[in-house]
Amino acid sequence: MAVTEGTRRGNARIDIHASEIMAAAGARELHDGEVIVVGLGLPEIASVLARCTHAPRLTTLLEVGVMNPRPRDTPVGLVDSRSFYRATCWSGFLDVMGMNLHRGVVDAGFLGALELDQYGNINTTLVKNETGKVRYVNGSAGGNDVASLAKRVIVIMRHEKRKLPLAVAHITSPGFVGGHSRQELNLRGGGPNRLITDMAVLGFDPENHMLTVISLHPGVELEELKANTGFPLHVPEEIPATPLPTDEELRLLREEIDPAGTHLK
Amino acid sequence: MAVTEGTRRGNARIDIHASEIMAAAGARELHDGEVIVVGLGLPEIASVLARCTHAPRLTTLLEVGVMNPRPRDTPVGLVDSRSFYRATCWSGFLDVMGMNLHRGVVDAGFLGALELDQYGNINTTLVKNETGKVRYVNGSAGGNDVASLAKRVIVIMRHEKRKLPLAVAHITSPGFVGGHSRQELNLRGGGPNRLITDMAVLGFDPENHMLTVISLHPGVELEELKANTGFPLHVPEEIPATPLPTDEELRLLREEIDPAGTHLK
Amino acid sequence: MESKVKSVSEVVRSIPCGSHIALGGFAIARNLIAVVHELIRQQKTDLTVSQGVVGLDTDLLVGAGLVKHLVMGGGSLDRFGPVNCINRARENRSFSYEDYTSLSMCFRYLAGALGLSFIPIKSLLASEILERLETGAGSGNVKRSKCPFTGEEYVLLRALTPDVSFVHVHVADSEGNCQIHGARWENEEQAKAARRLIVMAEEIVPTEYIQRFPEKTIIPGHRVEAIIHQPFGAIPTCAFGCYDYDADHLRLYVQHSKTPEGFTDYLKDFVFGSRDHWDYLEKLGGIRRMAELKAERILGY
Amino acid sequence: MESKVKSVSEVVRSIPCGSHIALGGFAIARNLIAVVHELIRQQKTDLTVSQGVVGLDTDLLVGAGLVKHLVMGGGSLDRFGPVNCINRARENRSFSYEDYTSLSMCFRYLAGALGLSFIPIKSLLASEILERLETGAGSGNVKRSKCPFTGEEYVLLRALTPDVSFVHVHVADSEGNCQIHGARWENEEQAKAARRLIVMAEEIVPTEYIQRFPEKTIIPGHRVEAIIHQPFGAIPTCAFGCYDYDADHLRLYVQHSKTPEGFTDYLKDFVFGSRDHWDYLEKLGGIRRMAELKAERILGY
Repeated sequence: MAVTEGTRRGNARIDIHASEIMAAAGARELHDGEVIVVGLGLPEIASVLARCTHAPRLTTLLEVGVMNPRPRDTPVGLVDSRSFYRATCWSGFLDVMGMNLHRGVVDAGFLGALELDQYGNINTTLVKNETGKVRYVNGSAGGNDVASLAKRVIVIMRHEKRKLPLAVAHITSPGFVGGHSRQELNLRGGGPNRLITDMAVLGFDPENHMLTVISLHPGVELEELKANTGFPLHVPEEIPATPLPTDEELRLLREEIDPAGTHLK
Repeated sequence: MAVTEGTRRGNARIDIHASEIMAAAGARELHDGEVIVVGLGLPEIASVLARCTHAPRLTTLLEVGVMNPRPRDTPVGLVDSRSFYRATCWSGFLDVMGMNLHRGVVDAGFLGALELDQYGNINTTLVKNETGKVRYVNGSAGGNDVASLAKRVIVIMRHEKRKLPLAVAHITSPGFVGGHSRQELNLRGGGPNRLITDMAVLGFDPENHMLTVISLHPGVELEELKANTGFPLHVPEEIPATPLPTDEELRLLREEIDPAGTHLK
Repeated sequence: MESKVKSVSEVVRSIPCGSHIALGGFAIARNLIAVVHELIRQQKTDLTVSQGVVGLDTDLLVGAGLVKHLVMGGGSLDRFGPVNCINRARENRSFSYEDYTSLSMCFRYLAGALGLSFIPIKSLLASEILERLETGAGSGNVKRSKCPFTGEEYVLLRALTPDVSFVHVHVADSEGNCQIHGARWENEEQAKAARRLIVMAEEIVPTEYIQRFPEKTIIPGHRVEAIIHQPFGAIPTCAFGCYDYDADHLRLYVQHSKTPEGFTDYLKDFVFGSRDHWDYLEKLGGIRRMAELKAERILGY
Repeated sequence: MESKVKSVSEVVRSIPCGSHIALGGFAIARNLIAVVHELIRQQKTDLTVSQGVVGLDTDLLVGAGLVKHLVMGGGSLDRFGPVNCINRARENRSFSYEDYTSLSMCFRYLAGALGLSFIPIKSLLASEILERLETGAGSGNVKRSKCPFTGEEYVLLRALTPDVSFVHVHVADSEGNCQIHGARWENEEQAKAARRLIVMAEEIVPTEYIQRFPEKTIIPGHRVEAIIHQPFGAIPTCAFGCYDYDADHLRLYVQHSKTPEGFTDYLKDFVFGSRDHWDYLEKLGGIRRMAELKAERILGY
């Protein structure tokens, strides 16, 4: 992952990793008291960072039936026993995905993506190579459910041209399909709201529902961003820089949340 | 409740209560390995007697979410804590009535009735007096669900003309409504199969679905039975006598199952 | 952070007249007595009340004339007697009501809890319960239909989503993570179907207790708006593992509720005549009586 | 009375080729490894397999060529890698499949468990998952429709009722009353949707143990046809509170499953090359390795 320019802090010069900027940016998208469904990796790191800072009453749900886990060791998957530690509730899909997500009480869903297009449609099912040959991957699991039903969706992924094509190879989880509103698509959830990559933070235009740049991470040039995106990006007049993690956020990420650097390389 | 003639057993002459004959008759309707939904009172007594004799693997469900309770003291209702003692499962309506009864795995439902008519329709909702004035009572609770969905229904009630009218004042729980088959009524459950009263054991004609006499309790005359029934009864050529409880059944009922005589007066 | 633990009077003040409230009690068990008494003291009128199988709590509200519409699956006070106030109101048509069954009420709450606006069921067919719903106050909530895959005939039920569900629980932590002991009837579905959820807990426990038995968390804290901490909050009805029902008081209640006059006297003596639930418990015999009713550890009653 | 506790080989002999079997595993947790190995040894062919989120157990069956039709909601072996055999079979169209989502699979099992032939859902709409189901093998199992009360657009799902569900549980008594620790994904709905239910238990406990924690009984005994008592039955996947996953073996499996040849070698070495699950456990390092993987009491792994 790209490493940003070192920045001056007091007298020390510290290197801040893009993944740390992503985690901090993700955390800032979460508000205190919200209910979120998270996957593992950066989404979980971001939610823990939010809980440790401005959102102590954040509720995190894992689709398999775990609420508010406090992992001591880093899990390799949702059903890794490490994800169950000190949870306040163990139940199942029907409770988490049915009686919470489908019930409409989940504020935000935090998803990863294999491909994401200009309308925020997500593909996690298959990839087509140049010759058109199809290779299948994981599929939806809870991804389509979260994308269809959460009040808003936040996607975290690496910023590469092949991962951000004009149109995804397979719409596993719908965004604003064909530029249509969610009402037109008969979907209850609000749809994609943020895309956080290792180069920028992006959002969706309220009118045409297309991906637009919100902020560039320090050290990333606009041309570099465009060159790594498979479709024309809406770019505002002024593009602010994504705020860097604070010293406290960095301390939490490095010393408490992911000391082993499993997700924050 | 009517007390039958004393009967000779060896040298002793013992009075056997009608309620004891009803309990024993009810127990004989249950087969080993069956799953039944029971209400309290005689149905429960009968199911316990069956379990203690020929049906050790009988599964008893209470609609509120209790399986196989072993009450030490007599409960006054389904949610009386006394009904929870030593159960193998505590859950709720959704599990017992949804995932078992509605799923179609309940072999028999044991119901009481305020009124029951010639087609086995049950009323537990209201009574009309001579002047036509309506008085409301308990209503369905799980009664309609059991009558609609159990593979067969066994009713236990006192044999009185006003409780066995030609047509019930309100069809709370359907039997063979209007003499129709259960298929014609779009009902999954097999419908009423036995009526056990303090005078006789009755069944339903497979052709016209009307109540027919199966056996008369010892000491009960056919004329007496007819006089206490609000509609013409189908009567076979030969009416056997309802078998009396065995000595062992009586011992269980009197010494172990209901020593206080709460239900077996 | 504002605490979710609130007094019953504070919580009831937040309930607008005309609300649809669902009660988690069943016949003579885990009734919302402290809540219902306060609703009566504060005279919250024109309520729609729903309950799987009605008990003392709903009978009190109906007797007090606060209920405009009742949605229920039947009910009684078991061996102690019928729900006289409710039955009388039905006879006098002094309110409107929808009469269902245990499972159809549970399915209506389940649909609400799952965010489904409808759900099919195979109960009710060929009964006068369904006919009365179709021709009465329930006409907009039931519809006969066929399965698109099998052609089988069903009744479709409209989801039931109360404005506020009140549920009695055994323990809750300060965030509202709740655990219930013993049978739970439709408590979970009713709680999760509601727009607002308020629980009445016998005991407040540290979150660490909840984390020790997370599989027992029937209601997660993020769904709970407020927690009323009221020991013996369901008296004279029973709470498995906490206390037995007060048979003497239930008999006294049924005796009074046989006539409107008797019921009025009961309200005067035990509800309006009590400052709060503690005062009411004193009238029932106070700590000495509660000690008698306290559950034995193994039996749970 | 005949005992319900049976050997895995005896149970698997009772499964006809062509059956629809549902597996209770999820990715790398509580997979039905002992059962799947025996299905492969006994070469039970033409199976329809359904699983909420597929894992190693289904990947083994597909790799062994026993699966004619797969119904799933996605899946992988988490960080250890993809389900290579399943993905390869989809690429080669060597079987037919229906691709759903976690919740739509759960709802299909829920409908089956409740005895409903259909259930509505708000997922799937506007996705190519739905389009592929409508135009492919799932065409008879999904249907767009509107709510008769609100007019809202839904997808109706046909109930999923497996011929046999196999579910891994932590403890069971000799009657089949089962308790599961930790998250349960769709275990309960899948178990109760099935026509036949067979559980694989880590431990057999006396009924008195079940009666001590009856609120933890997720599967009641009367639904269970047979109990396979197999400690470490899910190895190399994990069972919360019992043992951790065998990371080394999972890596070895993913390495082998990358090619059909490698997978064939794996089957030869670990499945056909093992008399039974005990023999297989010896190949993984026997009691010493199992002692290393045994869960620590507080952490559960």
